Amino acid sequence: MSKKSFREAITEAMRLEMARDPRVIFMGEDIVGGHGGSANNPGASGGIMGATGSLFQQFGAARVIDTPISETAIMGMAAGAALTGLRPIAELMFADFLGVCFDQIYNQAAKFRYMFGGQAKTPLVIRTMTGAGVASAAQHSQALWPIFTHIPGLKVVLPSTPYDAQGLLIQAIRDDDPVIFMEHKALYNDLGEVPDEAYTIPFGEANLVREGKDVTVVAFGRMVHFAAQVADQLRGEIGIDLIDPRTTSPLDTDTILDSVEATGRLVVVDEANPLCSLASEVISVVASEAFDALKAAPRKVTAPHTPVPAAPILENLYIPSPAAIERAVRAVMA
Amino acid sequence: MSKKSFREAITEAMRLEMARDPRVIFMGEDIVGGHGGSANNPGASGGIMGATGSLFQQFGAARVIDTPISETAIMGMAAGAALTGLRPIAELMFADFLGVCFDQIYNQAAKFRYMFGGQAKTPLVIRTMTGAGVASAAQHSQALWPIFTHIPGLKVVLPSTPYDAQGLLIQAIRDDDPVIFMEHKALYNDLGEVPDEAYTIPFGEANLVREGKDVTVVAFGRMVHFAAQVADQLRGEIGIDLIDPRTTSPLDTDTILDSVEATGRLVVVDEANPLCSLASEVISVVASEAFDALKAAPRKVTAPHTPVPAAPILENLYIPSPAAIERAVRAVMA
Amino acid sequence: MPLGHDDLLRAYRILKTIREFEMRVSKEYEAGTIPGFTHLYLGQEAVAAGFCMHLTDDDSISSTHRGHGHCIAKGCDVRRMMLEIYCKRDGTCHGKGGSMHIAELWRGMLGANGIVGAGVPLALGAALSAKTRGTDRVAVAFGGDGSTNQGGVFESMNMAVVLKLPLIFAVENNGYGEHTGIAYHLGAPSIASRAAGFGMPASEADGADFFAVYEAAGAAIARARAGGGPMTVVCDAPRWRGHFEGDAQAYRDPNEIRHIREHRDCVKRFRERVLGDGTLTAAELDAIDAEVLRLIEESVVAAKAAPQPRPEDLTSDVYVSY
Amino acid sequence: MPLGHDDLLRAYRILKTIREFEMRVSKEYEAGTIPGFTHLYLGQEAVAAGFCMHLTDDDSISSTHRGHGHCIAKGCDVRRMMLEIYCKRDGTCHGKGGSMHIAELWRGMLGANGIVGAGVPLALGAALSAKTRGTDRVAVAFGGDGSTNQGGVFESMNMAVVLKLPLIFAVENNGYGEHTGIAYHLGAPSIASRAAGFGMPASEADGADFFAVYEAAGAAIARARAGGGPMTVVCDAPRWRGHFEGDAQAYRDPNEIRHIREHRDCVKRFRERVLGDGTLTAAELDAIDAEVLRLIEESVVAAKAAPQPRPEDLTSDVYVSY
Ligand SMILES: Cc1ncc(C[n+]2csc(CCOP(=O)(O)OP(=O)(O)O)c2C)c(N)n1
Ligand SMILES: Cc1ncc(C[n+]2csc(CCOP(=O)(O)OP(=O)(O)O)c2C)c(N)n1
Ligand SMILES: [Mg+2]
Ligand SMILES: [Mg+2]
Repeated sequence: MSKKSFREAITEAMRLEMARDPRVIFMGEDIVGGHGGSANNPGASGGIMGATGSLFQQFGAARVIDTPISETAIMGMAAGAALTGLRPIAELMFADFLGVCFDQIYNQAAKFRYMFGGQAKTPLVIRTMTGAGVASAAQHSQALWPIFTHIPGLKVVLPSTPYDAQGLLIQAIRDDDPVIFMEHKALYNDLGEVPDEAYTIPFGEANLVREGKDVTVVAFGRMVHFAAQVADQLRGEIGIDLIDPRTTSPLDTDTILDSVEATGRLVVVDEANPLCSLASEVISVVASEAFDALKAAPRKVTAPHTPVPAAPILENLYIPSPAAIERAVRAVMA
Repeated sequence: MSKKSFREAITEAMRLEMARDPRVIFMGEDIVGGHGGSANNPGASGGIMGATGSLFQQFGAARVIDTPISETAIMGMAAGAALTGLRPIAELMFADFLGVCFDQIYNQAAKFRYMFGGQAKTPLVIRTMTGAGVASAAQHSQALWPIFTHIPGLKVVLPSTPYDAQGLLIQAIRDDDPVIFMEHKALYNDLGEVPDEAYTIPFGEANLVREGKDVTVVAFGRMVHFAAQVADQLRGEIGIDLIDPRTTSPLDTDTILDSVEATGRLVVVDEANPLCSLASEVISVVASEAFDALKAAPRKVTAPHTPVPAAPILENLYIPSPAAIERAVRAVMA
Repeated sequence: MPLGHDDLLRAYRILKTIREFEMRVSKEYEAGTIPGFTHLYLGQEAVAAGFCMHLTDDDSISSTHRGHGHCIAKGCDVRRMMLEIYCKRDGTCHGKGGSMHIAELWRGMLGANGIVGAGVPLALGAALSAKTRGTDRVAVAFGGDGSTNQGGVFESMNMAVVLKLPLIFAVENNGYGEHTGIAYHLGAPSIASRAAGFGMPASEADGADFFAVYEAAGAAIARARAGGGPMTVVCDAPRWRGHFEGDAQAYRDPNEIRHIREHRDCVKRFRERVLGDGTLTAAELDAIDAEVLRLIEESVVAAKAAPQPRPEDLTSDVYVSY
Repeated sequence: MPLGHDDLLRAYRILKTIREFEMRVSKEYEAGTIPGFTHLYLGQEAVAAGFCMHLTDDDSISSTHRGHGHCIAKGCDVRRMMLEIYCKRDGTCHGKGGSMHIAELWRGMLGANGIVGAGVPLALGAALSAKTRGTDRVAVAFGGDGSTNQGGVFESMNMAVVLKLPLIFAVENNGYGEHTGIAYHLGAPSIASRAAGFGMPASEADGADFFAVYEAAGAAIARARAGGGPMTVVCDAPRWRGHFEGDAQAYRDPNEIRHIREHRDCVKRFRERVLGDGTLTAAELDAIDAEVLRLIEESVVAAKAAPQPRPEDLTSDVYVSY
């Protein structure tokens, strides 16, 4: 065990798996940096988040591959490499950039296995930075996990802690299906205890972050921390059963349903936009499958149906706040 | 009034608006056809669905523009033309191809107005073919409207009849926001009475297709017909209030909620994949806002969480069937 | 890479198999026995054959919506292909892919593809695999003239040059992207010169002449195997049929089609040449013809009679595990 | 397009305004008064100025993440730009866009853009507008060396040639895409030769020399206005700062930066030339300097003191109607 940041946990997961399995390669824009620059020292930069330069030093240019700004070629190259026996990790610098390469993800990688009648394994991990909170405006702050979750053939991971990040990423790299691994940029500096050796956290198994008997709160990614804050504040007054699904596809509906069977009340917290979102999905599942248990109308707390504004003052209103979560919890208790 | 096919209604909407407003232009791959071919007769082909060659004859090459197979350039060109005073209609031959041009749609066109602080109008219509049912397999059969619906800044239209298609398309062309107009390929040959002159159907106003007091059924696009069939079959036994929202963004939740207030029961039918879908969205809205009215667990009838299979025998199982709808209706009545 | 006797027999068998396969699919499609829509490779046989004769199962190809010929040339099981085109349970993809998604991965056939240009980045990935593992394998990305206007194809060209990958861009210029001629859709003087602008060599070959393709492909592939990096080979190939079966082709002069069928028939030209220079005999070729026809006939009969996919196949093979 | 006295004054004012604007943003950013992240145009001023001097409000430009210079050169309101960079209510975009999304549509400034290469297809659309309406307007798409590897940019090049649109691809080659040098990311011998491969003329200019850019841009724009179609102009432009503010630039030799600052300072060179040939006087230039500095100072003071957006602004202007 040692204290690691979310960022370090991610690098460590890659390092462990690259050391273990020579088929694991890593590619993306500026994940090395410094190629072709006047200082002529590849690795000097180590990625826009400074997380990956050391991998290049350790594993070399054949396995840590800098690319031009060509996301379609990157994602297709990673998918094609996965089809032919490698286990690539491809970085999409910001999830917002999915628009320039989505075809290779959802029409290609996600569908190979089905279209080809079970012949294909596509052990591909797409790591991507996501979320609002650092005043990066409409094109560098989006959540977008509902879009990936909608697509059959993809698995979608949303870690909320360094511990989960490392375990889920190792799982993702060992997984034989294409995985979208979404890293919330506001979490990179979070610290936590993380084992030094490799371990995995299975997909589709939620983490019960707090136990309580009054209200089930399902929260995704960064929102887990906001919800935990509310749970701690309200302790004694209202007992919150706080569930972090950790993966949105597969989604651990069993844990959510069991909890609602016990509490009868549900609040879902999601930083994504509201329409056709995970928040809607969870409420829909619960309304359909735990209808009789529900004692009050479920509520969702999400971003509004707007792009992400640049101004921090607006962005703070955009992101679901602990206060808004508390209001929703009190509303379902009323 | 005259009998027109769905296909003709769409062409007619474009013709009427292009004749009325010189700013309306139309662009896409092979919407004219025949340019540069050995017969040297542009317009000979008139689009892959044979719907638009006559527009070229009428309005000429300056306003009906064939393009190379370059969807990013097409969508960006249309968005840029919309920003600079034209009112383009851009054809994305199959909705499945959104993956090669999504950025121009959701990061650009959809966000201009907000990012630019209200300066922009982007009167852009993207017409696109959607849906399963003609054995076109995984990359030519997708629904994908949940993805567009998720994106703030886009409007999304799903017409189910020739009458609606013409009225909604004219509305879309006159609308000052970017509109995704999704044409279900299995509906193109449907016939219906359609006025000869221009008329509009406002967005966000659902059509009450059948009236009934027992169960609210919300169905999208082609599924409206399957649900209507079930409503007619069950008439006398179970009264179905059948709602066709016609647009998924904006979504007419008022009509849906009013209906559920009366019936207390809800079935949502959507050809799209189930996770983070319109079906989930509607159930979520109803569970949150008409909770007290609900007498039974709402149900959704959707495609499974799989790509679209090629084999017709599997595709028929993939698409929600009238039988499946009937089962869901009976289940919520039980 | 001089072609020995067996090579010539094999080449002819490929050409002929594609030709007869597609003729029969065309006929069956018209008769309404095949579901969905389909794009035939008729007329372009020499391109797939000329490239794939240089490849082994360890090399990879990516293909297009017009993929039957690439599959056959790469050695895919013809009976299972026909089953797949009929969307039957024992087809290459168990009926879930159909005409546009036939793949045989263990043979390095990475799939036909319904998205124009999308196969190219996948072949780039196969080339990366080859290089990363230190092998001399190569990848060939087949694509049409129209596909060369897709952004992902351009990106792949630059990427392949930057990473010096063993990838050959095999462009099949049949003069049309759907119903639009290349004179309209291509802004550059030629596909080859545009590709060369990316910093790789680009050659051109007569796509109706197996021997010309074979030679051009061989040079590019040998170069890639030797670590020389990517290259583009553009083959002029006649498209005998419409874009898809059922296309009325009002955009084409009937004389154009007549002309290419008469003067640019790659099967006929192959036959004439090997008979003319005496490298193969009529008996040898006729024997192959007979075998091929029997194979196709049997494939169609079997495909028609074969069992459908089972209901449970609908939800299988979405994930390895979920 | 010979530059008259007033033109020269205007050009200098643009160069100097960009320079001082960016120097100040850099300083304020370091002081922590500006939210988000920001990419400065320092060193590249001559490119924006050299192009935009040929444009009117009726012409359009699209821009990039490094957009401040393009905005200023196109005539955007500098005070409102600064307000926007501070994300304030009265900013160009009411604080909802920030540094990376400044636009002034009525002036033909179609927006900075956070997606690399994405502005180019938008400029293509502006060029289509210009042509469809039968005007002699043009569009200029600014983009970096790294952006030229994006698929959408290549697609736009072919599309512009096919449709013969009045579009100029103005490439700002500052030698880096983020932390990666062009020697690595570009497979082709040069950006210009690759663009020429698309079937349009491509020229090159010293992007640190306003006069060189002005001339090259003028030729391309005049050609486009006359109906000659698209063209690419590649300008070698030095990037004085890191990719974004706060970038440690370990990938750059400090000598490189020192060298370009000393020898490729476009403002200094402009000054030297116009003073050298006597077309402007030091007094004239100094007067502009003083005005510019005052404008920037006032802009920053005002921006810091200006009101924030209101809560209700969060949900406004998503749609025209909904
Ligand atoms: C991204 C994308 N755009 C459009 C289409 C529709 N489409 C299918 S084939 C085709 C023409 C392709 O032309 P070409 O690459 O020359 O291949 P050919 O059909 O001539 O073999 C088009 C436009 C598609 N499948 N994918
Ligand atoms: C599609 C996309 N990919 C990656 C990025 C991240 N990114 C922002 S700027 C940049 C470098 C751009 O280089 P260049 O075009 O040369 O412009 P410069 O920064 O040098 O002005 C990158 C990779 C992005 N914003 N969009
Ligand atoms: Mg073609
Ligand atoms: Mg650059």
